[in-house]
Amino acid sequence: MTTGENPSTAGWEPGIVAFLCNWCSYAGADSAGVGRHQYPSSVRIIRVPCAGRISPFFIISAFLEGADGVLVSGCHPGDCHYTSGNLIARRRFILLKSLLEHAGVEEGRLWFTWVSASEGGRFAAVVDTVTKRVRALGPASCLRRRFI
Amino acid sequence: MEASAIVRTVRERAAELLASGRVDLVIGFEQGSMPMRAAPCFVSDADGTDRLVWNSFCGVNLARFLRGRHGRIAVVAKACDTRALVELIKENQLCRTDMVVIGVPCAGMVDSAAVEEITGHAGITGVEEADGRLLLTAGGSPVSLPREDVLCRSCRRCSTRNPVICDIAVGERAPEPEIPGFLDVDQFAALPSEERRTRIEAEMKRCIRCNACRNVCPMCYCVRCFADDAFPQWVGRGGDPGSVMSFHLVRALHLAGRCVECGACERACPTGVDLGILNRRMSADVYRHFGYRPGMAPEIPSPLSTFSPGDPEDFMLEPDRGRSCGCGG
Amino acid sequence: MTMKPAEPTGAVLVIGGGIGGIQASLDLANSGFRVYLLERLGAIGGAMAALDKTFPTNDCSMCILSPKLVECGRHLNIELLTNSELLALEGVPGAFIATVEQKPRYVDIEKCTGCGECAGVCPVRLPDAFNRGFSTRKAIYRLYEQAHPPAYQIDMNACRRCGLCARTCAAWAVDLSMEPVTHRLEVGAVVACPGFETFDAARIANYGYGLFPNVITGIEFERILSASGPTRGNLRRPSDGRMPRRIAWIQCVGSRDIHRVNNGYCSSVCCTSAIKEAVVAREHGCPDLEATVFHIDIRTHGKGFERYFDRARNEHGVRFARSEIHRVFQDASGDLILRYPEGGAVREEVFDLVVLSTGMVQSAANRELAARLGIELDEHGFCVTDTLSPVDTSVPGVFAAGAFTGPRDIPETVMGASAAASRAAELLSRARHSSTRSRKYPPEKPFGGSRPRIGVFVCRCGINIAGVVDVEAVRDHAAGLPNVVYAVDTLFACSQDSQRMIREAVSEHGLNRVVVAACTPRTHEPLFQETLREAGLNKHLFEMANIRDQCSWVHQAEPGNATAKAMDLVRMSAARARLMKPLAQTSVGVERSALVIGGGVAGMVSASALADQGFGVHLVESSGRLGGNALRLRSTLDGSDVASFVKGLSERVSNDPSIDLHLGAQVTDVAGFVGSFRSTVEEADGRRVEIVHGAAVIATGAEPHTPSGFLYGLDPGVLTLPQLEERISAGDPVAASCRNVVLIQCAGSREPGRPWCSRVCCSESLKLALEMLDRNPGIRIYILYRDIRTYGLREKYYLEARERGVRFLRYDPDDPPVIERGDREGGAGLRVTATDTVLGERFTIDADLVGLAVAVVPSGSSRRLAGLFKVPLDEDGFFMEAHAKLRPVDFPTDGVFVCGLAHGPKTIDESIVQAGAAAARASLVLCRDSIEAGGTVCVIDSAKCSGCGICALVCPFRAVEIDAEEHRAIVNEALCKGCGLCVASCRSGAADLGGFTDAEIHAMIGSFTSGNAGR
Amino acid sequence: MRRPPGRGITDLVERLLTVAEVYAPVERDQSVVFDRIESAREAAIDRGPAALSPKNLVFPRCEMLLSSSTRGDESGRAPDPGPGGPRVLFGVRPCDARAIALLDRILGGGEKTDSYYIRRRESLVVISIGCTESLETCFCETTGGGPRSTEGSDILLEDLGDRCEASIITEKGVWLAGQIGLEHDPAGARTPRGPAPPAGPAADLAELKKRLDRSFEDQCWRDIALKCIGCGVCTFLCPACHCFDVIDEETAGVRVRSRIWDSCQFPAFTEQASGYNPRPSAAERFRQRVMHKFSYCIERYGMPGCVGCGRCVSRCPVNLDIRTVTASFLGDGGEP
Repeated sequence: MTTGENPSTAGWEPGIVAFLCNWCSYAGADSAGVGRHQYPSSVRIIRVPCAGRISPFFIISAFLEGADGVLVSGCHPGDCHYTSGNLIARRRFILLKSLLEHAGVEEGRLWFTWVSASEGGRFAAVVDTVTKRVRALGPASCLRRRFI
Repeated sequence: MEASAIVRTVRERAAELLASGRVDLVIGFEQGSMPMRAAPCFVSDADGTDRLVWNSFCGVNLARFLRGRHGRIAVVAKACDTRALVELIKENQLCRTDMVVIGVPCAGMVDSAAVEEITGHAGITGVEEADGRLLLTAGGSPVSLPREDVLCRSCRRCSTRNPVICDIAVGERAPEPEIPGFLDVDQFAALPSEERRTRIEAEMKRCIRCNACRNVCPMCYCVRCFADDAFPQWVGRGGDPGSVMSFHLVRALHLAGRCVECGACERACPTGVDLGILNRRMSADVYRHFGYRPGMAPEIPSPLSTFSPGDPEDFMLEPDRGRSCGCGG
Repeated sequence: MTMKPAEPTGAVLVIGGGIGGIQASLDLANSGFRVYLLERLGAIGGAMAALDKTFPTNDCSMCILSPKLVECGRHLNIELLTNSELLALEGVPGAFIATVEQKPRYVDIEKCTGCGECAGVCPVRLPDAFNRGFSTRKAIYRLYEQAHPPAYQIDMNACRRCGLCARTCAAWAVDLSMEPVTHRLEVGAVVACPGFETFDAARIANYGYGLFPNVITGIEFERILSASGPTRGNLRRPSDGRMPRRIAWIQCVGSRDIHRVNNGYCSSVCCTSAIKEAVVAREHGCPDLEATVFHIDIRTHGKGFERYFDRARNEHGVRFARSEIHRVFQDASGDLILRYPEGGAVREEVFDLVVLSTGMVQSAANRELAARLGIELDEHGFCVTDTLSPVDTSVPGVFAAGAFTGPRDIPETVMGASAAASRAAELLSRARHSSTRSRKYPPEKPFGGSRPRIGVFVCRCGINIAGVVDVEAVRDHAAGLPNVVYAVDTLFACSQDSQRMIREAVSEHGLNRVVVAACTPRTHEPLFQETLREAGLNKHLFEMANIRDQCSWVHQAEPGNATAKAMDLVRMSAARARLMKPLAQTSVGVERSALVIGGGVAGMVSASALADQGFGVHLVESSGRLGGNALRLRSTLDGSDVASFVKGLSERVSNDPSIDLHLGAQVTDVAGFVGSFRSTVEEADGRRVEIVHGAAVIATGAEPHTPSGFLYGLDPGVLTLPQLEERISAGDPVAASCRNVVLIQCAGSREPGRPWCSRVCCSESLKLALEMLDRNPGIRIYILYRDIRTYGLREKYYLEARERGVRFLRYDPDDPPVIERGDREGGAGLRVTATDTVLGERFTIDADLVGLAVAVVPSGSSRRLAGLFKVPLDEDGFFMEAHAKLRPVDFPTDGVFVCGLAHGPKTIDESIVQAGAAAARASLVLCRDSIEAGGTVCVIDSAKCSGCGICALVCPFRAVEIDAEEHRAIVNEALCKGCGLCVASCRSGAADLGGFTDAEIHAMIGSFTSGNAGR
Repeated sequence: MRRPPGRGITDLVERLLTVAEVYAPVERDQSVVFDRIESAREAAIDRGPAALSPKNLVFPRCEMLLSSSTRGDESGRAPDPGPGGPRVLFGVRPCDARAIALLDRILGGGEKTDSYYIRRRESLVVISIGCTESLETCFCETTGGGPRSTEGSDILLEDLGDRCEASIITEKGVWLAGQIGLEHDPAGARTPRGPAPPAGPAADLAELKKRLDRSFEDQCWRDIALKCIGCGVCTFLCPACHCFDVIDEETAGVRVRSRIWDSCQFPAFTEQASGYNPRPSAAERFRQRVMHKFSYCIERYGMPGCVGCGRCVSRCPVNLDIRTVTASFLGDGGEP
């Protein structure tokens, strides 16, 4: 994947919605702040109690409402505050990602990862990677609502 | 067993069940208002069982009609109907003890639109079946077609021809096909993303949101479908293509691990949307990742209600993967 | 029974802010006692905070610890005394006076917002002790990123008193004139969990620690692996920053060593720790990383550890070499050379990094503490406790837990801490709730039908936010949003002034929702929610936008983008706030009695602890007799008299009026939930009685495995260890007159069908061997083993046995010992043949008796009971706790607890500790009048529910059920933890989560874009 | 058997394209729908009846009524101003044209006219082609129409191969004919063209209405609707169905009010805010459809709400055939 900018979208910055579980990944984002890990300003974080709370609707809705990328992050396997929410969610995520990409949402728009409370650096690296990839893809159009 | 013999047996068994009071209702098929049509029918007394038929046009999934009815019900069911029954039992929608399954082996259903296409829309006025062929009267002249050539898309990739649950078996077991795999899915997936998108958008553009796919589906039984819900309105009801696509995406996700691939939705669609293009992706993933085939065993938990520690994780972002390694480049 | 003071003080002093102290504090504070938590350093967290992952689940240490830090830090009844030391303890149990000196922090904890501006300007840089010197910190610093309290502190030894920090701090929190403060605390009891230090590896000069940069200790390696550590989780070796490809672990550095250092004990955790480090290194490092562990024995005796070991070997490719390494050499490139015997020759191998698995030792500070408490220590400085009252110190009223009492891993520490909390609560039960504080709030204003009136408070956080984000612009953006009737910015939203401002704004502007745009809700939401409650608003009408951690701190160079993002976040929060509703809390009554199932030692200890704490107990034992497996034991390895202990305990349990004993009885049905279970007990006479109880403790024990093979059951000379012990205790003449006895270890454990270590057998074998030697000094005893696992302080008996001539012969599990009938004259002799892997020789022993150290296997009743209580079993069939590390006696299902052998193999003292812990945890339920339910819980719209049951299937807490008659899902609010897993699983939109509703999240998603046309 | 359109037709289309936007049946993804064409070659006159009726042109499936910004700026959009110039709907069957005549009476006439409909309808000229063949599903004659019905058409063509014959029916037709030099060919109307195709038995609609009105409370509806799955295929494909819902939607600060097709077969169609539904089951809903078409429409607009195009018959997923239902009411006993 190139990181070169599409000339028609030069200066354009993607809008990315991130759904983070409260106990690990949101805390990881906090750690990124505490550790002053700088990362692109593209991400808008929505806090949920657990990765298991993240319904496919959230992700599809984010694309519908104009997100250029979506990032989902929960606790590493075994760390789930609610025992197994992240693992049940993982099954949902596999299918959702596969389906969206099957339907033509470009690979590189939807990201799943695990970030723990102490991984501030990792969180910043995740946002960095995701932003680069989404930026290279340009604005998303596959699901974005356009009234006719 | 000849088709006519199957019909005779179905009628006899249904009549016995009703006459003996073992069931209050038999759900099966009757001859439709035109050739190449069979319609669901509901028979509640033994005299009415003569209406029952069985032919290559019984494509509707009758599992759809059992929910919400009182009393004991017998259902004339092909393999995919029984697979839907299994999932519905698992999901507390039906009680196994309240149903009698009259199981009929199935060699695939015929796609009447394909027949019309092949016969040049000449007007089919008669149809009979013998030896794996359809003997048609098209535009007044006899035409003979191999059934194999005009099977429904879903039937061509069918993996289960015999009822999974059955109380009364009618006919001889059909030979089970080799599981054909997911060649269609893989071929489609091999296309560039942009082309997949164009193809799927072309399908979705035809959708008129009439809800036939959803309403005919045995597994779509929500009291209120998300698509009709206004608060929150996840998916718009208007015409924006994103919402239409999202409706079908969410429906495919809701059917993941539950879709028995009966093809009823595709047959019902008035504009011929290839709904399998999404649902098959889910079937392939559920089978490959979780080893699950819907409707095959009542005791196996639904794949999205559980997890395995070894579930795939390679789809997830690992920002340090490769980066922190100083020796691999 | 504990002698109880008549009018005790309802407060407890907990010493040590590690995981043990934290657990004890939370257990006590949550069961009606006031707690003073004393910590020597500036923040709590202890050793666990420095770990990367925890074995055997590889959980992130910080992830599981930090919620506890926050809870401890915010608890109304826990007073944190950081930088503090105990000076003296006077008085009697129930009424101590503790004198504590708190050293100055030079930063006001109340004022400091943890922003770190001060450290930014501090000119003094020094090695960071928390990262073991691999990174630097400033003179004004925080112990680690997630430290609690989050306030900074000044290291006055390093400070140059330049005053830059004080001038920079916008919160005026730095105060260089602070003086030490002495507190006189009235407490009824003391729980000491001061932890351990790691052995100073430099004491063994041969390893080159301190000389060779690439020789590091395990804890240093943990810091290198840690994402928040000096290398941000990138595996690098210190000398040249290269990623190591070959890493060696050297075990037993400073442990099991009476020659180089006088530490004859085993540190118990290092083997599994090294395995964890090796596995994680292979995950973090390069794909072909070679990990080699040099060890004496591998001691993976904990629950699930043996599987962990197996996986490390078989799946992760970690190499285990049974060799003691005596010296490490360094070459010119900084690589390290190890020499060790292999197959009769000496092999030389080069490594990039050597990790020394240093043991646990007791510090001088802890010795000093013990002296001030007046408690007795052993030769190594560990606190002396009695095997059969394992958390009691030599001073009544002073209890101890964790590594202070001997090498312990995290769950052992947590259990010990809970058990110590239970002992303190038993002593002080009359004073429960007498010293605690509670808050009173005005009644909530009526809410029904009111239009949203949102107040937005934008925090400047000194310059932390305002230095980057244009706070005025954010405020003005907020003011223009729908339903926002009031928007204001404030210097520090968390200050007391601001709380008053919020309260006044609520009443003045009729606000019915409040949005604070500031820092993270994870730490600050409770504070603002409290303010809302004080203002008469439901606490769920509050929402936070995190414009510090997510904007100003991470986009420092892009003020424009940071401001735009802050506006988006505020807009999203306001969109959500518009839809927020008050969430009701309901109360569920609590029956103040417990059902304890199992009348063995664990069950009896748990029952008597609960009774001593003042609760009613129903003790159900399926056999006709109390005592369980302990009836077969006469004494412990250290000679404690088990028989009289069990006798005494049985009598005490039988005679206690608050314990209702059901012998020969069985639990046949369980209904209800935490606070009000209704269980049916079938009595010995077939009568069925219903028992209402608030909590349940499962202590149904385990069974010895009946071995197959080894001529067991075919030859009277082959016995299991319990049988052998009975024979010895009974003074059996054959046992008394034997010449040769062979004890075979791992007879049924650590093998395919039972891949766990049964933990007790090595010690039991030693106990019997020593006892037989006592009775018959001429006897020759052979112990055939795979690894000798006399972990912790038991190691000294292994030494003793070797000194007294017990022969230890190691066999290979692929070539197990063979027992045949011997042809010796004069009786039924046995012939044992095996290969000694140390010498590589095959040998034959003519034995009079063979003792088989048989596996401990789960009780046959476990599965049935697990079904009744809807609690899980692990893959081996033992009860599976809620969390292997931090909830070792809990289940995911509230109100049900486990202890003793039912949970996994363990020794009698460990069972007693766990039983105490289970009592402590159960008391948390029982001490309350009611359980608060509701709030952030799942709600079902039954009009939309079709009863498919996916919600009930996925719920980890069994909080959702399908009503059989209505055919709809119903949620038990008392059990629901609000994770929302069921909500996202529900296809019908029938389930929703209070506080995180679909509509709220949809509103946030819908307003995330700035709405620029053409975006 | 189908035959391709004669040269006369293609010539005509080419001429139409020079003066107006032309909408004609075209093949899109293997099915025939009405869409704008740029050349005569695109018109798929020979591919059988269109899967979807042409009503989308005057009554779109989704139509924006108004839009606004939620953020106080001017980022909202004005609704679609409608067609700029004349549009020709070419090649419809007489039944579909007849349906437009019904829509005109409902949405475009009387006291309550629908300005959105009228805006689209006024500029539309309808050119139908008389049917020379019928399908099993056709029953226009049962509903009072026929293969050469002129109702709703501005011009009715007869395809005579190398030429076509035109009956110019309305003023609009005259105008358009003038634009393209098409002459009224009254002689053609008398040219014998062989027997008219059979298209369902003629029925006594007055008698049907009478019997339906009598059967409102009859139990038979329950049995008839047993197999109905409550989808909207019949109503959405129907060229005459015209029920709609008005919805508000919002994204990225733009709020839009639109109307979308609705169906009396959907449970939510009559569900009230309280949750009460006066048509709680498929029986009441199916009855409504039949009553509306064969009783209420006749009563109010003087023609049935069904033109016998047969789309609902051929596409009903469960073969719930409205012909069978109406026939059963007209049977001997008067009730099925």
